[in-house]
Amino acid sequence: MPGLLEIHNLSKSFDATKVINDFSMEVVEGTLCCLVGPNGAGKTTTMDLVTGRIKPTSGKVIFAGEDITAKHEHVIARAGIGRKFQVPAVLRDLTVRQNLEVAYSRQTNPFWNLFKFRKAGLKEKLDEIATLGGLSGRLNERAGILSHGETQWLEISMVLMQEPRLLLMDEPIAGMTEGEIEKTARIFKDLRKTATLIVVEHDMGFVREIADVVTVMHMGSLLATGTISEIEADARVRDVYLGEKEAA
Amino acid sequence: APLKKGEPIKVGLLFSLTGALAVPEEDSTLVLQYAFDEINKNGGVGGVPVEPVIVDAKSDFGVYSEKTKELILREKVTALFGCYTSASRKAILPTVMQRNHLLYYPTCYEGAECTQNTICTGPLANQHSQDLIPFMVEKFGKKVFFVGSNYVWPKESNKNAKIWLEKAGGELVGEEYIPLGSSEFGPVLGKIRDAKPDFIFSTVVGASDIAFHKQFKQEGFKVDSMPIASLTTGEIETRAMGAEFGAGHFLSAPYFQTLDNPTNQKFVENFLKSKYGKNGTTHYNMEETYLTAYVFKAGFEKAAAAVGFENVTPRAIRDNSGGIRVEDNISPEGLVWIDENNFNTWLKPKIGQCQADGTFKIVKAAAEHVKPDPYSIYPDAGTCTATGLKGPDGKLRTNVI
Amino acid sequence: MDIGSLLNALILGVSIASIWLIAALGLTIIYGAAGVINMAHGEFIMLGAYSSYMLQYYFGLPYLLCIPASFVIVAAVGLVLERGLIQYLYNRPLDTLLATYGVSLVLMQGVRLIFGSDPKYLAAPALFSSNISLGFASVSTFRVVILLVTALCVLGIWLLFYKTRFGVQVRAVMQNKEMAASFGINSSRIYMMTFALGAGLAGVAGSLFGVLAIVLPTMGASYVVQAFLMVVTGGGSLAGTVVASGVTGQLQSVFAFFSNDTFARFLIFVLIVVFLRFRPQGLFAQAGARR
Amino acid sequence: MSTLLNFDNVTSYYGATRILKDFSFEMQKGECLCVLGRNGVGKTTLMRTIMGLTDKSTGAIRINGTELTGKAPYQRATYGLGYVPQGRGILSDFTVRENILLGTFARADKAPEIPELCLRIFPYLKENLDRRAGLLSGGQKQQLAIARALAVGPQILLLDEPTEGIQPNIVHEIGEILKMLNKELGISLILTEQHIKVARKLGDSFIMVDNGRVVARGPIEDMTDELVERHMTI
Amino acid sequence: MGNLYHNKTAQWLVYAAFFIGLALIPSFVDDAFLLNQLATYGVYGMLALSISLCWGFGGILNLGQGIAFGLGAYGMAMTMQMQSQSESNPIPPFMLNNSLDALPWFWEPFSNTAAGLFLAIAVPTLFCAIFGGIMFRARVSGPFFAIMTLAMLSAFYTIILDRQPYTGGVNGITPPSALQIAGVEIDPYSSTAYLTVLGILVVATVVAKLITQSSFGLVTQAIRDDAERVRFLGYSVAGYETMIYTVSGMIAAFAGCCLVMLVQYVSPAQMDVSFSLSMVIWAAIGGRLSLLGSMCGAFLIMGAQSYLGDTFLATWLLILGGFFIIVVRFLPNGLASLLESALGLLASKPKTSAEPNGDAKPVPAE
Ligand SMILES: Nc1ncnc2c1ncn2[C@@H]1O[C@H](COP(=O)(O)OP(=O)(O)OP(=O)(O)O)[C@@H](O)[C@H]1O
Ligand SMILES: Nc1ncnc2c1ncn2[C@@H]1O[C@H](COP(=O)(O)OP(=O)(O)OP(=O)(O)O)[C@@H](O)[C@H]1O
Ligand SMILES: [Mg+2]
Ligand SMILES: [Mg+2]
Repeated sequence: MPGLLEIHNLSKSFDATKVINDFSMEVVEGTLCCLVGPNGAGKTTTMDLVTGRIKPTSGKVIFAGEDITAKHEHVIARAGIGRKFQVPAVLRDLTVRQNLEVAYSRQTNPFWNLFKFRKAGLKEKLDEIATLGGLSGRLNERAGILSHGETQWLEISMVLMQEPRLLLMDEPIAGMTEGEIEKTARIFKDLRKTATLIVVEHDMGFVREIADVVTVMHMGSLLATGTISEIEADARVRDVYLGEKEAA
Repeated sequence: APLKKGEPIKVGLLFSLTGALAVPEEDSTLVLQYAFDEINKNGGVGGVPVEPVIVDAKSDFGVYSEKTKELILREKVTALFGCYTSASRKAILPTVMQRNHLLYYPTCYEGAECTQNTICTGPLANQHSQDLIPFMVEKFGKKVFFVGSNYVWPKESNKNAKIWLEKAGGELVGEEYIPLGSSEFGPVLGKIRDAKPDFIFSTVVGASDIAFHKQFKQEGFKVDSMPIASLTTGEIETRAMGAEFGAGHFLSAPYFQTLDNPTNQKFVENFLKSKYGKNGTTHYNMEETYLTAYVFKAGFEKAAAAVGFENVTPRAIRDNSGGIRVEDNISPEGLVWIDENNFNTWLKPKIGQCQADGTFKIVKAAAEHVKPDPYSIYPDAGTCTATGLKGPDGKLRTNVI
Repeated sequence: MDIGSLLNALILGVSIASIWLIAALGLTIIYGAAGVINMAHGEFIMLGAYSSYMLQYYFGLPYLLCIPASFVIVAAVGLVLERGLIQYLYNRPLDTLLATYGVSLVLMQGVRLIFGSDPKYLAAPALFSSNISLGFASVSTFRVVILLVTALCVLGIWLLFYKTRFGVQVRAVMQNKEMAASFGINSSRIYMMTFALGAGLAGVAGSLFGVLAIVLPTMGASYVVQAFLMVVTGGGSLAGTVVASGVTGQLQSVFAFFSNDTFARFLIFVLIVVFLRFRPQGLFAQAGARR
Repeated sequence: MSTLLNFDNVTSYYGATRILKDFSFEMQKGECLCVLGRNGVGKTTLMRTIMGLTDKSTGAIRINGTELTGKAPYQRATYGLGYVPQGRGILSDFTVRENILLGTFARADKAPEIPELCLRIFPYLKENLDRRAGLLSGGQKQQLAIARALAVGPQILLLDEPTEGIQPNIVHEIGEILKMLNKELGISLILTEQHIKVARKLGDSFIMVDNGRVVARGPIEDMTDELVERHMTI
Repeated sequence: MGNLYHNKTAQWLVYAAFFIGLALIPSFVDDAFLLNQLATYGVYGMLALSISLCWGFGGILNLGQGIAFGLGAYGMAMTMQMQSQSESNPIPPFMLNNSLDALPWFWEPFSNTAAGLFLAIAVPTLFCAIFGGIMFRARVSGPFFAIMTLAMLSAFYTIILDRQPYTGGVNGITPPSALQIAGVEIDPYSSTAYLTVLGILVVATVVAKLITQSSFGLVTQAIRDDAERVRFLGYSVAGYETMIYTVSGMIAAFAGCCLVMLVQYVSPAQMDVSFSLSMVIWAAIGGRLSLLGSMCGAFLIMGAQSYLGDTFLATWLLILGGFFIIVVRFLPNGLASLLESALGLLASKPKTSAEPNGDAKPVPAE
């Protein structure tokens, strides 16, 4: 069975520096794949490439059997890829509710949306997600005033509102308390039933908890891939990334 | 509204007191106030004083249009005096015509218009350069370069000038138009340098004109060997550019401050002394505006005599204004009269040369009055008569603008 | 149409460029560093011309001294304006556009009330109304003066912004006021100085334009749009403005040489649109921040 | 040991909203203070209040006895405050070098040089001094933010979740470095951390914040699991 | 609960009351000048509305609204001019004077009134769709788009000025008589003209208001906030931007037509940079985030210009300038925000202050 997302020999250079170097990976539908690697390894850049934010120098990205390499961001998003950014990106001047409403993007055509005043199924979905993200009490707040952790939750909720087939989560738990981390882990594990996830995280405890597969990047290339225990046992990964203490 | 004996006659003064057009138009307002004061002191018009309603058109064509309506419909003025640029005139004419009202338009313009609601006291394109071109050709040589601002009046003026040029045996070596308000004359002066004309014929207006004369000298052109013969560079312009930049150049106009006749001396002296003389000079545009007040007075009185004071309407004034004369003892430029057909003015253009102190020395004055002809270069269009434009096919068209 | 005249056109292009550049220079600093869209820039230029006129007419100051003096006067006006109004608007960039538009009306009408609406005369040394002939090329002395003053100003600003601690502070403040403040930079002082500097440069431009063209309360309006085009096309950086003015000035001169001034303008406007189509961030803009 | 920082009944506002309420605590020289609490309780606001970045604050904040209230942020910075904000606050158009140099503006001696320490700790930065900082990866930016704060030559480092987004082995290293700065160089630390483990390891004392108020404080040993349970789980 | 100002029903009621009030004016006022003047204000209101939609709502600052407005106005002027030409006299006089002896091809369709009116709206709308489409696709935004519209406007201005034989140059086009539709003349001073303009204004407002309340409106707001982010939610940002820019341009084109109907005159001044700037100013003063507020801004400023102007002759610009400064300094969202905060005070104890445009943000993401 081919993967939902396949990355083939992807490379990306900025000026002279090669940031992604012949990187390939494959994510099977319904799994949760953790993408880890040292700072600057190219994880975020890989996400940029998958979501069309930047175009690769060479290589291909295939999603659900379709080549999406040269597509625009919104086309890729419509195809079913949702993304949470590393630096939380929410619509700061809109209220939390509006943020979620916009994210509920069933109809994206500007012309048809002119005549749409109420979105079917929005209310239930919004209530559900807001409760999940702990935002119910703040729905009418302007998103710009949320604290860092709350912003993280809002962005995760937005991705959930999108109901994408593939979720890319760039450091979703940065700045969360331990309790919240557990909750996030639960949510992610639940999501696996209906969607596929790629999660970038440095918190190995979290990775250990959720990952089906772990892929390690280093200097733009694939360093290792396997289950969490295989990875933690890998000397190279310990060397460049985990350090002795973490692995111990 | 019918006029009442004993109540002042309201007239509208529609000029810009602010904005880019304020420079010439503020003077127009001032001189008209002066003129009406003078008229009122001497018994008014038809025995009653004139009350000017002054509005500020703010150099905005939208405001010109709006204020015209306000003056006509709300203030119920008997006549309008206004506008300096053709564009503003065109902006208000639909209203003036629609209400069958009367506009006194007091400055030089391109003609090619035949409405039944205007009276103009400035020179038409055909009057202006008639003497200037032959004079320059004779004095400096055959080759001439035309420079103008990029709009209707300079282009029309130049069409006329070309006719005179051909008659005088001159040769056109270049023709350039500068965007309105532009102050960059480098490229044009470069072309002039290449074309090596004997003199330049300029219809550049406003701030651009001042920049033109300044840069002319700064770029090393010499006034003795290549003077500028202009239709616009008068007393205010030379003062603003500094006499050193104006000195030696030529201007054709019906009026100069230095005109040597008793009426003018009195006019200049009294005006500058009055509270309206704050800008310190008189010039052709001002004097042409001054004349409108007297043309109005004469026209009104003639109309009053014809239909009775109470029944004087703008229409009646206009119908009675053909042939009105402003005599030597009133007109600072000397006798002028209104053409009976096209309601422009018969006048004598004069040529002045700017002196080191910024005043003009009259070097030539037309011997005869020159007939105004708004369609001089479009004979096919027909002739303008009091009732409309009579085409070659004999058909009469009214309100041709 | 020989080589000589084409060469002349090229030289003239440099001159036109320097005129546009000096007009845009103050704006670049104010927009680039403080993010303020200063619609009153044209009126600052006008104030520069009037300051020179006033100093010359009432105090008999020689023209060459009027140039720096205008810098000081207009900078002072800019300072007052910044303290009194602009400092409250820094986090509302588009509002500065409106507020400064109001300021421009006030300045224009204020000057008109004081000095009248008739044009004023600004005298320059006789030397400046001559030209320099270099074989077949010819250029006016005054244009050379403008070029030199412009070059001097650009150099000065470049040194100030890229070679001094002050420059680092300005650039830090312009990127993130809060962070700059957290590291000991008095951002409000920096804004104030920058604004004053920008205004002062407009003053210099004004005293030059007063001699080249005309001194009128409305004179500023004709420069401000052009200046804006230069600054934005340049992407808000000093180098960008220099190149944008340089290229457009040259194009204006060359187009005008081959056709006429009006058409040259039209072409330039169209070219700017086309250019921005392909470089939507202007010249020398850096790639946007990452997420 | 003497009192370095003192909060006396501080209330801090965004617009008209009170975020910190009647905040009081004291911090000794050389101490490492951990600020703990759930999301949105006001930890970041506390840091910003110290720097003077909130809209308004009442009450008294003192450093070495000097009153800070009423002073602008740029003046406060010169009291030896090195700030690592949440979200990092890197100037993206500056190079790495310029970003670090930015820190030196708040130095007491104003020396415009990059302290050797900053680069020693973060070799990546040393190798990439002339890169545009906006292009760095998230973790690299975090490192840069810490280096910049060190360039101030601070008495107190304000660290708002400093290890967020940093790879595990460097997290570990940063922990060591902070310890070193604290114990060897005598730099006091105020640290917000979500990881109780890290807090326990590094901290000398803690304050627990809930809904803008201090709900518990004391030496780190007093931080019971019960406290953590009550104020930090959801 | 909450602020009445944000209550949709209340908003619609206020709009309805406002327009009904305006519609009743002709039954009380019998002053040809006033009706004509008010109708002209209606045109300005339409322009402010279009700016409010595009800038206030869509976040696209358009300094070149004069393009759509001017093209519409020229279209109308050409139509009206051709109405006064006849078989025997097929060419407008200004063309004759410019030595044209045949009607230029692009004037031909305007001989037919219906076609002319259609083109007067269609051409500017199409222009906006194409220009906007190209530019937004290239991701030109913010001040860059503003400057682009400005440059485009200047280009149009220059070329119209220069192509005198076809456009009348600086003098513009002056149709000598009023517009006739199906043989009926619409006297610009009549209540018919007034009501026509008002009718168009009402339709434009309702359409604009509906747009802002639709899903489209929400997405547009999101784009104004952070276009980059919205792309990743699957929306084609360029599509939305082009759409709102085009609708706004279409409203401006209608305004252009109405103006010429009222004043029988068009000139490049309609495409002057300063006029397009004024439109922005009206919207800003009135409150660009509020459609009604923007319209009122236009009424207010143009009214002040007409009625304060001559009382204060020399100082009116000072007053106007000072007024802008004060409004911008103290009322960031224009006069409408005055009402908003007044109603906000009335509303039951606001929990958090609705600080507009919140000045203090938490640590900004770099
Ligand atoms: N636009 C760009 N121009 C130049 N270099 C870039 C650009 N974008 C990213 N880089 C470089 O590419 C490398 C990979 O960056 P990336 O953000 O993908 O790392 P990451 O794996 O997400 O790291 P982290 O865990 O710290 O977030 C970094 O060294 C970064 O500096
Ligand atoms: N500019 C602002 N205006 C109004 N309220 C604000 C503003 N900034 C933050 N807040 C509010 O203040 C509260 C505290 O925020 P703060 O950022 O200090 O939380 P925090 O404890 O740092 O949380 P986290 O762990 O998520 O970073 C939050 O409820 C937040 O919504
Ligand atoms: Mg990353
Ligand atoms: Mg925080």
